[in-house]
Amino acid sequence: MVPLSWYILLSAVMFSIGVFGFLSRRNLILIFLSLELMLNSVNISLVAFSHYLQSMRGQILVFFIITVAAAEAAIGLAILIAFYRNNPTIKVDEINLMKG
Amino acid sequence: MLKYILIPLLPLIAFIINILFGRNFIKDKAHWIAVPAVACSFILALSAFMNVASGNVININVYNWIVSGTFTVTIGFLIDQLTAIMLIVVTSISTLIFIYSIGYMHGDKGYYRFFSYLSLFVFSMLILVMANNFLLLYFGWEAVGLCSYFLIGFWYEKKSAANAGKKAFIVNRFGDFGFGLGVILVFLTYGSLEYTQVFSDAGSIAGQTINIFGSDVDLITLICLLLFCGAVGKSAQMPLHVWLPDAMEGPTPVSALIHAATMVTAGVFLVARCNPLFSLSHTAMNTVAIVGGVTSIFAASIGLVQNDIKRVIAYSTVSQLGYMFLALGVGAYSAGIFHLYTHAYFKALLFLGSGSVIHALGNEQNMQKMGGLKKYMPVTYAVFVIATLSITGIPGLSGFFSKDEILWRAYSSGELGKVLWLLGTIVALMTAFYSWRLIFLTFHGKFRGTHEQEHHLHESPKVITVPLMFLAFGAIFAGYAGIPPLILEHGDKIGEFLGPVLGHPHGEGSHLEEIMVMMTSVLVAVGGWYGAYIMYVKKPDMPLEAVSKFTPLYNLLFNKYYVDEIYDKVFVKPTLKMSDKVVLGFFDVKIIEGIVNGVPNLVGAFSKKFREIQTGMLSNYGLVMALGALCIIGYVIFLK
Amino acid sequence: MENVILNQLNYPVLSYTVFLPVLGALLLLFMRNTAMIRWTTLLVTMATFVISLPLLTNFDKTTYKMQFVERHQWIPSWSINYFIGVDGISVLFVFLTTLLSILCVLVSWKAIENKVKEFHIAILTVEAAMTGVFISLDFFLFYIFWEAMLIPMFLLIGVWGGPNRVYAAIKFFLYTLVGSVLMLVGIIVLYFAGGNTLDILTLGTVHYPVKLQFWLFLAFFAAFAVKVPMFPVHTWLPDAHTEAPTAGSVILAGVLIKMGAYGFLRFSMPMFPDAVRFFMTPMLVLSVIGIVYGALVCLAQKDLKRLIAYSSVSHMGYVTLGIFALNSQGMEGGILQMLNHGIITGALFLMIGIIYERTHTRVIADYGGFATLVPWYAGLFIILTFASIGLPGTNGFIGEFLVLFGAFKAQKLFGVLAATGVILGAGYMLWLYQRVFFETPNPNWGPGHHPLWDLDLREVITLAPLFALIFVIGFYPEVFLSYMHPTVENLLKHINTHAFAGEGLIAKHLMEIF
Amino acid sequence: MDMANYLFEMTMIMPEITLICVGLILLLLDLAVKKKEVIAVVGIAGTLVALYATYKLYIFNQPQNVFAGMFVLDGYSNFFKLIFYINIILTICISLKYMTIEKSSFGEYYALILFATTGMMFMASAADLIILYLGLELMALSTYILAGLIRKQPRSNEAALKYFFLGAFSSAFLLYGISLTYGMTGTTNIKEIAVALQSLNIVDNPIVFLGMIFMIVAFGFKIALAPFHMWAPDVYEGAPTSITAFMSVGPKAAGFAVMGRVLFESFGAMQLQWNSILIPIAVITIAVGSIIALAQTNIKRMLAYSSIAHAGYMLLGIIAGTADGLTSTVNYLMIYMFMNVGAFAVVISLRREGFQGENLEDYMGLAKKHPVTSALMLVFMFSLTGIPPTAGFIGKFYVIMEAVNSGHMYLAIIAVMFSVVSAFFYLRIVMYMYMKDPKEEVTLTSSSSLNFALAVTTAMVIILGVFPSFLLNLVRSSIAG
Amino acid sequence: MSTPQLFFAYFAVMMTGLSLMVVTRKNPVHSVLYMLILFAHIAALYLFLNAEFLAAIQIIIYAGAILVLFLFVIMMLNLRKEETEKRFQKQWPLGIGIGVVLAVFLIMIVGKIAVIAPLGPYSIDAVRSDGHIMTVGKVLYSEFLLPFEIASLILLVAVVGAVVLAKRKIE
Repeated sequence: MVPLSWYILLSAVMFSIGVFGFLSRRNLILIFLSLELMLNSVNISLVAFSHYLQSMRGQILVFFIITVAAAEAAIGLAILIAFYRNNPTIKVDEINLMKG
Repeated sequence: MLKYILIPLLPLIAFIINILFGRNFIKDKAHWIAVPAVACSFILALSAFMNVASGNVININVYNWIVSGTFTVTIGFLIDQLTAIMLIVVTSISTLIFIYSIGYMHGDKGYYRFFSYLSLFVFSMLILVMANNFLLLYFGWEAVGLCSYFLIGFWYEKKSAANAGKKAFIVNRFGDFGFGLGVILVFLTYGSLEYTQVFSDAGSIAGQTINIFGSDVDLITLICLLLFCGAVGKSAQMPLHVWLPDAMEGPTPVSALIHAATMVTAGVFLVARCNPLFSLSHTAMNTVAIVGGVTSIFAASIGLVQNDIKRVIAYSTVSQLGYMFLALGVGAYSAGIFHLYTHAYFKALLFLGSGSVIHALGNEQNMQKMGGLKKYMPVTYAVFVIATLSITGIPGLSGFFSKDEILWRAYSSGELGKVLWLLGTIVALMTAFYSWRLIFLTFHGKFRGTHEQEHHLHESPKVITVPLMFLAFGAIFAGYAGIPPLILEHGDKIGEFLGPVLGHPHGEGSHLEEIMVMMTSVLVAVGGWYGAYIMYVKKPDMPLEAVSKFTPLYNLLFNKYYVDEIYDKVFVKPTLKMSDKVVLGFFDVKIIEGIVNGVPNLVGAFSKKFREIQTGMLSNYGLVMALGALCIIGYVIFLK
Repeated sequence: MENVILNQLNYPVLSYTVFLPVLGALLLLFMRNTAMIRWTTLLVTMATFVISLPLLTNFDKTTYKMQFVERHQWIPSWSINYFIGVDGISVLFVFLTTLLSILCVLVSWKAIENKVKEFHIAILTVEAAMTGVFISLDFFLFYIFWEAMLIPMFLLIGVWGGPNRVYAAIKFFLYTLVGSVLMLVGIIVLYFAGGNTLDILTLGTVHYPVKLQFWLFLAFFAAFAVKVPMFPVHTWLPDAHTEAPTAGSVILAGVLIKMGAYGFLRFSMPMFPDAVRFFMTPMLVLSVIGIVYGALVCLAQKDLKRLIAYSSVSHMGYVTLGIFALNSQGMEGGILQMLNHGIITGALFLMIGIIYERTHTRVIADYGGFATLVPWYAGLFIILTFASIGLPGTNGFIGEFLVLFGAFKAQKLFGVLAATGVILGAGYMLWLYQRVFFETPNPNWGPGHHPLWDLDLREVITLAPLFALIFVIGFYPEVFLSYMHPTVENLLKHINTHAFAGEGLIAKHLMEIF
Repeated sequence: MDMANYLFEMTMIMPEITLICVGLILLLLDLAVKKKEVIAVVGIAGTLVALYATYKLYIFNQPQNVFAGMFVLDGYSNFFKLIFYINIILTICISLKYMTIEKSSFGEYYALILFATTGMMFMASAADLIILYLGLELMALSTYILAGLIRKQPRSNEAALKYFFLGAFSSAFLLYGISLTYGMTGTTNIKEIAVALQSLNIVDNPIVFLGMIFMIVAFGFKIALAPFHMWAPDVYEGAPTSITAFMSVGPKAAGFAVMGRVLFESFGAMQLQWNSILIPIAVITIAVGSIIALAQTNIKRMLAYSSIAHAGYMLLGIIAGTADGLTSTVNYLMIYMFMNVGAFAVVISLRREGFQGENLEDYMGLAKKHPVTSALMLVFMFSLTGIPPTAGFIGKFYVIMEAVNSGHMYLAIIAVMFSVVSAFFYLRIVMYMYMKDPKEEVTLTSSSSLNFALAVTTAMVIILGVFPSFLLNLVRSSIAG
Repeated sequence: MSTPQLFFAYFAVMMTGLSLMVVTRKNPVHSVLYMLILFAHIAALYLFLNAEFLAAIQIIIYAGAILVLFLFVIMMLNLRKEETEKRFQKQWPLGIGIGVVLAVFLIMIVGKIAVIAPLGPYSIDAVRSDGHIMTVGKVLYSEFLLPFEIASLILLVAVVGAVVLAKRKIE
């Protein structure tokens, strides 16, 4: 048997990589991808918990997370496009119209 | 009872009427209000005197003034022998000077103001002498100071006058500072401020000490010295004498009334009034005597070389006041009061006489620019001579009796007394010298003023000369109230009269000694005259030679021992400088305001710095969030 | 309710006094005509004054108890009540407040020309709030009034003030706010320590642990000392006084800064008797420093209003000195001195406002010889000068003497040091008077240059009540002293019996704290 | 599941259903009706219906758990719903004219406000972390869109973008936290978590703690607690002003609702632990909000920082950790809504065609021309400062009282000291309005709905300041009962 | 090491590697493609954990819908010059630092995690007997009805939002 902790550790590492991506990339789309990576890492841990706890809740939550992720993607990319129309850049370090 | 209350009240009413309506309605009729008021006061005072003379002591409480906890003080009047004499002195001289002022102040644009202030002064002075408790005394004390301020600065458009008024008030405040504390200490000690109670309990605290600033001080001595502080200020004793010569900026009647006859003697009155307390403390008594003695010689020496006619008289006043304190200090209270009484007349006379001169010369006060006035102003000259004879102590005139009394008392009161007597005798010599010098410079020789002045020279009008004559009468005969027992058994009427209040001091010493003292003083009086005569009539060049010979000494005296300059350098300037540069400029502006403004500025600077964290880049925001989360995890899970 | 006397009049006199001005302010909202606004405000303030007079006439001077008390439930969940009443101390300040408000309206008659409506609304609300502070018997209510006052005051200074008004207004606001918020925390702590109540009278009977008393005293000190203002937190005052319009200065000097001292009397004394006894010496030290410091700074001032402002620091030093002497003379003197200062300095600011309207300068050097130019004005000013110096016969003397007496009785050293302020006081006031009124008239003024005119009727009427009070108190202080006797005696008894006593105990607690 | 029970459960979510239906109606109505006023009125009417439904549901004394324990209807949630309703109404009132000026008055705008609010209501009623998450996402997604609704304006785009990315980032943290909690306790039900913590004896378990921390991070993001506040100023500045007002109240309140519920009900046993996190957070939040606001020149941005600081004050009630503490927080929220929306209403009234009216300088001399508006702004500013007799004081008084009561004296002192700092920037507005001369003529845009909102907020700020008893009783009975 | 463990090891290594590839590639399209592979692995892992339904929707929704949307946007924005510019921001070292520290923290805390809560009724056998989809369905439409409804609402909002924000015509 694979111990539960292995899954959780995998999830933790992927989460950290996602965080790294979110903080380091310049391209907004890649930042978005990093976010998805974080969500997926959570999903992995949830499914693993669900499996080991013999409970359905985790998997249901994953289901909802995927749903929300889809909605998020739609809205996020829509925002991105709306933004891109006015400011033709998606470099995160060029987006600082408002600061201070 | 009402009539006693009216004594001070009448002048007050006169004041109120004049000050409110004087400007627009009464104008140059102001004396019609003031003179009758003060004259009535005089009459009422006489009746009070009669009443007292018949053995009654009047003590009335009008109403409770301040009540706070156990502290109660009333508005109340005590008319005993001492007060009665003071009443007579004050009201009589006031009346005369009021009348004199009608002529002297005629045409001044502040005529109504002058009379209202003068009335207010009389009111205050009467409150001062009539009070039956220390606080009301203090009231009068301050109020006369106020009037003095107004009257010195009467011609306020003159900077020197304004300055002098202010100086007088502030210097007096130094004395009052001690006086006020003394009053407080009296209450704390005796539980009352009423004279009768305090004096009857006076002895009960003999020998008690009080811990003040860490050292034990004899309580009664402390009280006396504090009270004496007030006296020093008001009576212009060293070291607070500096205001009085400057006070001559005021109109001459003011100098006569306030700065010669009445107000300045308040200190003497105070010490005499508190004699039951002072008698308990040798230290205090000696202090009084020494201060008096030193002041008298100090002031007299300055008077020797002054050229301003009023200033000479002013220094003479200071010197004579010193005499009175000397008397008080050796326990001769009645002698002090006696001298106060006689001095009031001859000194007022001197001042008014000089006023007459100044008036005639168109406000010239420098004696070097006078001379030979004898023939133009015979009446003035005559009264001047009378006053001078009196002050120098020529037998037969008032001054002789009181002065002799003081000298004898001093001589007969122990070793310190002998020293003081010597001092007093020297002062008498000086007094004679400068008094005669004044007369010779002013009335003898040739006129040294301008032609125009000479053209206008004339004797003063009746309204001025008549009061002079009355005063001259006083200057001659007032002294007969206190003929020494040596000369006339029971001649010392005034001493006996004051006995119930001031006690009956008896010096030790033989008749022979007494006669010797008397002869000495007569001798020095004549000696002074002779000296002055030689120097200013016979050999008019001599003074200049003397000056060139003793230049440093002359300068020292002429500049009044540089006391004013020293005070200015040591107290006034540093205080002003400190308040401006240190307290305000450094402490208030730099330190306190620095902190007050510095903290907000610091916060503002923080604000400017911290807002830079907000870079506008969302990754930075995410970074801060993640960092925050990490810190929390690290802090709570790993550190705790 | 055994320690209060309910309102015996058939109308809620205190509520009327507080809320009539508020009502007036609301009324003003709907007015446009400036003359009407002025008259309405004047009438409202006068009506308030008249309404408040029964407080003095019907006052029972034989008891220390709260009188004219009204009590209604307000916020039951915090057991907070609308609880108001006056005792022998506060009744005097209600009188002073309502009186000065009238004068403030009068003196602003011509001086205020822009935003007239807002100005009068501010005056009325500040009057209401100040009255409220003095009559509140519930801490919450008190704090509301205490803080609410800041808003109109802030505007008064900041909108109608002098050239540097904005700085002054903000400084005033923040300065006082710092103190007040600390007091707020103190109030909340008291709420829990005193058994979940904010009733001032009840809180005054609770025995708090000594340690708690210390901290609470300090928290309250923060608020009150700033308001008084005591050295070294006085620096808002010169700016605020100087920049405020005349009415604002009068309110500030007349009433507002009394609240600090009032706070000490009403709260610190009964609630923290041990702390009060412990902090007595430090408080006396600060007071004496305030007296001398304020006076010295006055000597260096070149600005008329600033000088008077600093003289307030000095005079308020006497107030706190007297209060913390902890004996009846000192305390009564302190209270009387508060009134006196309100009257004298209030009048001084009125006077300065009056002359400022003519000259538009506050620099002392620009004046000179005004006794010749405006003699009546000069005459009245000299009265104030001497009242301020504390000349017998004026009210200033009574207060100052009692304070010095009390201080000397309590601790001789402080009595002596404080008395030096008397000398300095004479120095700066007389020097000021000389520079403004004496010597030859400054050529800037007078016919042909800048016309000056003497007091007119409105101004005389404005000033008259204050001058009357100066002499009334000077010659017969019992008029006001008699109100405070029982209250002060009771307060002192309370401090003496309620304190845990034992210096050793205090010292022990102190060791624990530090 | 029988029908009756099903109907009962549906009744319980009637307010939410109402809002959703109204939202849908608005979407459809937008196609048919040109006048946006109609849509606004329908939206408000729908909100009132929902309010009525909530009012009707107040009859239950006991908390009602429905949908398999996923949804709870209790006084706590009902009170939050009350806040949300008022927030909707006020927001719509201040939006109407403003969104027209911004040329973004879409029907969807109103619908999205309703949807976002529905999300908040689900959050307030969430008895399960799943509902909590979904409600939060519903709210968040709607507000992302709302923030970016002025599509032509780069600032609005950028606001939406930042809000979206950071929001999603924080959601990931939330999910990670939920997953850990789920893994340790085997449940996502809020009540059952508390039971499991006790029964499994894992109160001190670091994994549970970690899960909780991640959740606090996410909640902190929604509430804008430092250091998770960074988005707030930018988003508040860029979003349409009406939405800024909406966001500064709604999501914040919802965040507090879930935070209060999760911390008190799930992690009640771990109060010491979460307090050790929240106390420094509260201090930093208050400090950052108050200090950085000083340097701002844009009023929306300044109010954003002010809202951060206020979040810190509200947190004090949670830190107190008692029902009273929670009450104080909720009370503060209610009051904060009125004063904050009121302030934003004034800000909005300065906006007109071709003039942003967001700079502090624009307020110079406002009192000269517009005394009434200035007076109202003055009231709001003093209320935000916490000066009596305004409601802001009552709010602050209560939280500080609870902080003191729970023994956090130093927190109380820090809080009041920073309220002095904050006074400075609120005062600056007043100063600009009353004590400066106008630089240029400012004409105000006003409309009856905006005036209505101003009137209501002002009235409430003053009434609640003077007679807070009604509100206090309501909050108390809601939360205790 | 048992076979499942070996399997897991493979997945772990691959997924970590793929994740790193996703976040480090210069070309976004490459990243998306790496992501695609990652998702396939995740789906496989779900299968491994007996979550067939989730594996399916992972592929269908995540890979099929969401990633395609990403690709679509990348194409639409036509980010050519992307490849010539820096891929990381200035703060990337901090990013790495935080990522590493976070990973270390998480590993230290959750490293020893084990199931301690009582087990639920959905054992592998129980799920197998009904089939995973059916089991999920049953739970979803009874116990998790309300969340399901809310999720639908979220999708609605997404649709509305996407339209409002991205539609061409303004005014």
